[in-house]
Amino acid sequence: MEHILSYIVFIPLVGALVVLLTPKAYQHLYKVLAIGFTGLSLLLTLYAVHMFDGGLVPQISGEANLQLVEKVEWFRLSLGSLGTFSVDYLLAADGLNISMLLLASIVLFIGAIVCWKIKEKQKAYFGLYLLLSTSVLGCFVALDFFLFYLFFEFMLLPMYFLVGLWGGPRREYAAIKFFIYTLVGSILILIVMIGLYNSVYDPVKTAELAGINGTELSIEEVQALVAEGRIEEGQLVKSFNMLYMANPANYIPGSLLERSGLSTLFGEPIRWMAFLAIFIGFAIKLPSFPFHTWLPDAHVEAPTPISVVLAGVLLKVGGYGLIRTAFAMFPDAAYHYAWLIGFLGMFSIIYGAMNALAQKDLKKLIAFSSVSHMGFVLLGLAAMTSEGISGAIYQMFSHGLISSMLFLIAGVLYDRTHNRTIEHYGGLAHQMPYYTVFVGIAFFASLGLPGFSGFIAELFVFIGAFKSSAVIGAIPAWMAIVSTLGLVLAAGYYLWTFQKMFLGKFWVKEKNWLPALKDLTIREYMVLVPLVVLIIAFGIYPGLLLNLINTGVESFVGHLTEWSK
Amino acid sequence: MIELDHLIAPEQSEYTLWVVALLTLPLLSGLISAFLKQQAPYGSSFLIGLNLVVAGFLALSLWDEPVSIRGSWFSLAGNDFTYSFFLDRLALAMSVIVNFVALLVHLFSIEYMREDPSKPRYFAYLGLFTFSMMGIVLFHNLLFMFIFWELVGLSSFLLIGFWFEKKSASLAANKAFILNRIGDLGFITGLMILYTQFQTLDLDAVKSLMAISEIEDGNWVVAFKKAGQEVMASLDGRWLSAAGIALFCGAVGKSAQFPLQVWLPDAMEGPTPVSALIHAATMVAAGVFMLARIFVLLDAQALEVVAIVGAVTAFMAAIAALSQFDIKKVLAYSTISQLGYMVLAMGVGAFSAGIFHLITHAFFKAGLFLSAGIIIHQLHHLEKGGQKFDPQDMRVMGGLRRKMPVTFFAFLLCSLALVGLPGFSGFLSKDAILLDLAVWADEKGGGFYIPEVLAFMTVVFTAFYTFRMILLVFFGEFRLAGILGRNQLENELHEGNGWLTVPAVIFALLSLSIPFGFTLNPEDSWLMQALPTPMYVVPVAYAAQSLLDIPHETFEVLHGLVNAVSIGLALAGLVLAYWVYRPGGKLQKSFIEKREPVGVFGQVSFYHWYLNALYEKIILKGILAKARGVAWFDRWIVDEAVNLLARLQVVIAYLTRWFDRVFVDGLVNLTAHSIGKVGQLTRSIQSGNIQAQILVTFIFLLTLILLLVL
Amino acid sequence: MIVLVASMQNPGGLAEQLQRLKEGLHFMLPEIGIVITIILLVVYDLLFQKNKSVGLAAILFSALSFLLVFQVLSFLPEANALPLFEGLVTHSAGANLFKIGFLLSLLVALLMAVTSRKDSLHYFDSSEVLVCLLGVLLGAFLLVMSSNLLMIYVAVELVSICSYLLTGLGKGKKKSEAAIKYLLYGAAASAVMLYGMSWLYGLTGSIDLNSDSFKIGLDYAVVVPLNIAVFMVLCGLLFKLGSFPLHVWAPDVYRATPLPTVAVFSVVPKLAALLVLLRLVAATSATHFDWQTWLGILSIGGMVVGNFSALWQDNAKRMLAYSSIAHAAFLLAGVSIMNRTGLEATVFYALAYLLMNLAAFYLIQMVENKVGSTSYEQLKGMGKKIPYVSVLLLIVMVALTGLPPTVGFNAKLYLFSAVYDEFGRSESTILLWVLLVGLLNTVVSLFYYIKIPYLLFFKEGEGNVAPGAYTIRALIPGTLLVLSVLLLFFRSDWFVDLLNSINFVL
Amino acid sequence: MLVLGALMFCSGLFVVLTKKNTIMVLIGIELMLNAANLNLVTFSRFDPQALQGQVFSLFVITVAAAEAAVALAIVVKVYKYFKTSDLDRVKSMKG
Repeated sequence: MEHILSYIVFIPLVGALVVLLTPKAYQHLYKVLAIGFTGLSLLLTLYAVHMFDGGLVPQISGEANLQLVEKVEWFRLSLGSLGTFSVDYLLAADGLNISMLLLASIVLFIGAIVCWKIKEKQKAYFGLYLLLSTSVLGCFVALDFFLFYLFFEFMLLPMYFLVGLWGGPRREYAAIKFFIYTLVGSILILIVMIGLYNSVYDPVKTAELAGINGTELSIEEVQALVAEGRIEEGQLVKSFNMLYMANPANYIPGSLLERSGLSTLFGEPIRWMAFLAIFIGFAIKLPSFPFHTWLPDAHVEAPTPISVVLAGVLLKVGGYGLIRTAFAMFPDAAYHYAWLIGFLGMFSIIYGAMNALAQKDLKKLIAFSSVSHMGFVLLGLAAMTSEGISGAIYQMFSHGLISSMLFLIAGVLYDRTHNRTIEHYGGLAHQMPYYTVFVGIAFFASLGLPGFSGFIAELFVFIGAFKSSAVIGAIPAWMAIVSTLGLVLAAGYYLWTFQKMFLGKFWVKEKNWLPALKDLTIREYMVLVPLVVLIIAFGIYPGLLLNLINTGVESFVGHLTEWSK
Repeated sequence: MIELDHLIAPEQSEYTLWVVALLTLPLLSGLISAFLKQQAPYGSSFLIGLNLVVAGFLALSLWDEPVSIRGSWFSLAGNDFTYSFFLDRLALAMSVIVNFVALLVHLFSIEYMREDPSKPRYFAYLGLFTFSMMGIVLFHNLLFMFIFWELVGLSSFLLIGFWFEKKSASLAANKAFILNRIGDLGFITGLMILYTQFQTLDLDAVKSLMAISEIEDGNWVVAFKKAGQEVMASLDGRWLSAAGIALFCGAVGKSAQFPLQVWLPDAMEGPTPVSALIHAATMVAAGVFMLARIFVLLDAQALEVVAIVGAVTAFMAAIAALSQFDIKKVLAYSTISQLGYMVLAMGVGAFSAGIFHLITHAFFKAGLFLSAGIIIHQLHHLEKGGQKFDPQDMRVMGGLRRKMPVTFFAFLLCSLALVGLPGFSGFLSKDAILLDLAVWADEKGGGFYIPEVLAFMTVVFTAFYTFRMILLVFFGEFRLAGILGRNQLENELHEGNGWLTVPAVIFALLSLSIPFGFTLNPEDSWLMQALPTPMYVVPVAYAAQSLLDIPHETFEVLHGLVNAVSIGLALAGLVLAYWVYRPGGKLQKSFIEKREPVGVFGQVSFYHWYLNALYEKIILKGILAKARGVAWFDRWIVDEAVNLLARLQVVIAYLTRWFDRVFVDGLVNLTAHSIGKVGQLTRSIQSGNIQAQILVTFIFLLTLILLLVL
Repeated sequence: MIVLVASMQNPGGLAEQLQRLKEGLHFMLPEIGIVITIILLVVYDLLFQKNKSVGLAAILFSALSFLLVFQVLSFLPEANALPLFEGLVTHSAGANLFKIGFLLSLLVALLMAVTSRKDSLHYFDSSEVLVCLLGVLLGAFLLVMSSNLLMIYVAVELVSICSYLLTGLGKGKKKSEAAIKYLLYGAAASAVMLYGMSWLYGLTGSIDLNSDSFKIGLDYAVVVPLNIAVFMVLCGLLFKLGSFPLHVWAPDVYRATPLPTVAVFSVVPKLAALLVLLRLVAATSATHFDWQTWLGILSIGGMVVGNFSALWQDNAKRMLAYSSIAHAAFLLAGVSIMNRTGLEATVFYALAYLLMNLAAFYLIQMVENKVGSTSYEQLKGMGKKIPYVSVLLLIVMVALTGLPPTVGFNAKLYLFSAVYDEFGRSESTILLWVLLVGLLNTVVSLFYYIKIPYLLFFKEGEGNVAPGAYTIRALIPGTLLVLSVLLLFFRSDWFVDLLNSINFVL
Repeated sequence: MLVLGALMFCSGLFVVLTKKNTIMVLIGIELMLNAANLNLVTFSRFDPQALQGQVFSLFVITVAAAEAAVALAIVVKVYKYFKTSDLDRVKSMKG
């Protein structure tokens, strides 16, 4: 099983091919195939998580203690004066991405189950869905920037079509908007990527190429040699390796993005601008105010399973990207802009909540609540404390589960009445008691009630954010305190929605909905119950997740504090 | 140097299983009632009874040597997040009381909810509530207290909104939850501060670390060892007070203190036994309990805030209780005001007095609610033939003592305890509070007499509204008959059965002072002695003066005076009430006819100082309006800005195209004009004209040359 | 002619000159091959009267494929450049690489012509179109080899004249109009170029770019006239490159001519001109002439004009015309880097562009065969009717936009990396602007590239499709092209290594 | 001589730009070419290696002839369709 990560990532791709090759006559099999293949990669993921040793302390700025590593040189180009640069096929897991991998597999599997509702153009749909799965999973385990970028970009097209072809009335607008937005983001990331691999070299391969190693040179020695300029640029092997990029010692002296580099642009250090660019790139995906406007449209228009995947996993790519690239590679700039990021986080929390408070469409409300909850991620990251970072990761994970559940329940109602307007319902509890129970669970979980995973996450984000000013001084304490307002607002919009739709006298706008308003079907239980179990499990025993990420987070914070000065 | 890891080292005890049982039995009772369907009441009541036994056993066996149990929940970034139980007398007493009240309420509910189809849900909620309440009581770790704190909020939300088809009920539930949430923000902030400073939320550890922390030139510094190496945590000293006040905010929400008390009256939408259990005896007391837990961490400033808030609440609520029609509303306001007393007690440092009052209040207020419940229940039975009336409105009652003697007896005893007449439990506890308050005020002097004044005025009002209630409910003639025009109605009314009366009577008996010691001096009550006031551990520079440091004589001196004044005031209240509301008195009549009290005072009182109006009409509306504004902003500004960019691009595209085609011609025509003086082609040079294109190209290139070369 | 020049150049004994010529000729085999093919075609055309098309096609394809194979076989990356015919032309590996590209594109174009319903007659009923196409090819061949002003001029003219004819041939107002405009524009441009050349000659006293006297002359030349002269020469090349600001002819011509020809136009002369431009730049880089700024500005202008004009098109063909302007601008950006890295990045981009563009035109042709037109109106909703081709088209559009996993991404990546690298070295702002505008334009270009899949898949169209499925024969080339576009993303190192091994002599 | 060449070039350009008649435009282009030729020939006087310029000019003349031939052919074609050789009237395509 040494290729387990590859299996996890590419099994859905195989599934996509199988679906494409299965003739239309058997199209009832497509959903089975989709479920089967995503389920398979979920099983493998579980196995991988089982094999993953949370005790090992990974080195954020190097390959030490990576787990489940698969490293093959993909190709190596020598571009004249650019020197050689090598692209690796590098998949690996450490404390920062294992949780995201787990989340992605779970949500994708559940999403696949929900796909049973799709009736038209099934072949294309399931093909694209599996394609999407591969790219998403790949995003989380690829530690080579080139590979990461490949997966990252490749998410766009399937998403574009899934929203644009199977979506709601304004689907095309939403799809284009999503596409353009994300493309802008990824262009910004591309700029920085170019800058990075032009400034970073791979000490190991450099040692090989420069032929210094009749005796095997240690990384440090090579770095020393380069620092003294005893290896000329032509002999350097530029690297796309995200881990090397995170290590300031691997930056070529005098290169634009060199850590001590004084090279400035329009008066600002280029490193800082690079950080801003990559930050915006991922903040769009996250999304954070003011780059969030694609989210409500995309969510509202997307079909239920796609909303689930979008909210459950795709947003997390943004957060993960921030951790893995922006923060890990530019700790100093991150520290310099921590205030801004924290403020954006705080603002998103409240801004999203305020928006949610005013929404009439259930899905829009959930979408804006996502904006609010992703704000917690930003806040936690900006804190740059272990509590904050853990909180951020935990928040991504739990929001992945909770928002999936929220969109599922929104979908349940929509399937029955094709209407999501909150005002059009009342007292549904009489008609659909069990549905009401699940909605209640989802709402309370999402507003951060203890016992559900969301609480742990938000608590740590707060604690971390507050602590930040005392230990590292990234963001002021008041940000944490102000952000707590988000909790009240969340309680507000959820409870009022709950009260409007489910409590009081039973009443719906259109009489002809009445027959449709049956309680949950067995299928819906099948997807909802596991989610509830997970949400509660991670709520009452955080160790499940923390034991995986603790060491990673710790060394990540160590990395930040070491280099942010 | 103190080692954090030792402070939070795991501890075991042979009682662990018992504690776990104590915690989980109620949850179990909740769960099973979901399956027992119609048998739910008996099953869950039985389990609660069992739990009471457990609590009793633990109390007996651990009363003198408290046990603490601790283990690691999970660890994050090298910090262990522990769970820990601490069964000291406070916890034990509370757990006994909670289970006791819970049991009686269960029994009461068996009858009270007999007709309700969704009984199982009801008992499930009750079980959930008892479980979370026990969590607050047993856990000795701020994080866990907060968790169960919120769970209590949830169960209260569920129980208030139990009859969810009533819009008012569901709204009241929301209100309760959200206002509690606001309080909890404070709680969380408190957690943040303490965690940041001490890196643990285990109360024992926090206390011992607080004990060794010092104030160095305005900074709150603590040095301890963690995992071997020294940690030197330092925060601005103001955070120390802030921590106390922040945590207190939690109590403000939960125990309905000013300014968040408005949810409690609405919470009366819930079934009456629930009001008895949650909104009188236990949950609302949780705030006070929590204050007791963190008592030693509060510094002078925090304590002052606590005291003032308590006094203000007590006074405001008492005023509000004066003019209500709804019997439950009266009780609710009186609850708020009594809670105000307890908080005030904590504020002035009268730890044991506060707890004492908490306990006595739990009994007599529960008794009052249950008796009121009986009345409501019985009156409810009179509703027939579409003759709707509000069985909680005192204006339909009157003269009930003839038909419901037992209830009357119970109600009377509890009321006397509430008023605080000698011989009743309420007297002892309230007296203790007032005494300490007086001493505190004397020590501090100046503006700190105001709380004292408020507290003593509250005594009058308490007596007044209590007797008003009694007179309106039990004396005079049965007004409902007149209203409905059914003269024989009174004969249809009869006493509630044993399920209902027995619990009420038990509470009534418990509100006599005998159970707490046959004395007029609270000092001698065994409970007071059992729960002595602890010393503050906050750094001396910030600590308040503890009452224990005040020579005992001071108390002796003031005691007689305070006694006399309070009794006198209480009696004054009674007399006043009788004078106004005596049967057949015309003030009573005029009052009863009125739809709502007149006069500024009446209005202010009836509308509870217009707090609701302030919150709902102004603040809430404001927020919602702002939300709509934000949404508009998002839709039309932020989003449009993006679309604008997209459009802008189209515009640029248009411009380039224009440049490519139109501008060419423009330029061409221009040049054509100039050249045209020589040549004769001014007429016709149009788009697609190759010469024009060549020309423009060349002009462009020449300009480039000029720009770049020269 | 060669004799003449040779004899002019050194009054040595005639014998060894002829000897040298013989050696030279042996390197000119491909060109000679083309000429022979032309003759064959004409002769065949004259001999046979009716249904010649088969024969013509046969001759042509056999000849072309033969040449292709020959080229590939005789392709030695490491081969040093050797000047032939007294430095009139230079035989170099780089040139050969491009020649292979040209042959490839001509083949594809003719395949298009074969499969195309409308145009196959027009192409194969008589030899003239084919001859012209071969003329263009020959011109391009010579152009990429030419290292001498005279040769450049002649080759450019050869390409141009054949292009004029290709545009003009066949019936139709549009054709003739486009042709005359193209011609006048081109003639003027080349006249200017020639004038510039004459001045260059005057200033340096040599027309051989590689000769020492040329270099020395440059150093002593007076700045301003020299710059003007160079710039005038540049004009001619820009015209062939179809690049801003000498691009105005492109859209009309593209619209007037059938797709296969457009495919040739949009690739062959462009790349030939590109190589010559690279050569010119290399030759005159030593002077005060600030290539970087000029090319930078031109490329920025080209990107903006090309992309934004493309947004407005309602016809796939014209859209591709404008996009080709934009791509030319990207190439210029590459040229403006002016170092080995830039050169390789540029060549990589050029060949990637060649692949993508051919694929695009081929697929558009296939769509046109089914739909009858390339207007957006007609494309609507074809995704369902012709799914396979539509998907291929989608991939190509993604490639043209420059997103992974297609060679378009690598091309852009390397190009921008090179620009970035040079910027890091020289800190010259113009490069930064090129970089930023380039990246921005990637976003812009998405708008019109994605429009085609958008129409294909999202829109419901009433356009009806010609009956009958595609023949495998028609599908294979398109598939192969698309596959290569994908493959070169995953193994772009093969390609780059090839480029590395080549020693470009400019 | 050079000045004359420059003058010829400019006048050629002017003709190209101003005359409406296609033929005239072509003549203008001829003028420009010849200007170049003039330059070439002139310069070749200072040419260390003899006569490159003159050869060049010979080629130019040849090419120009070819070009002219093609051009005239196309002009005829245009005339067939548009019944005019006036460039301003030759426009069926917009934009």
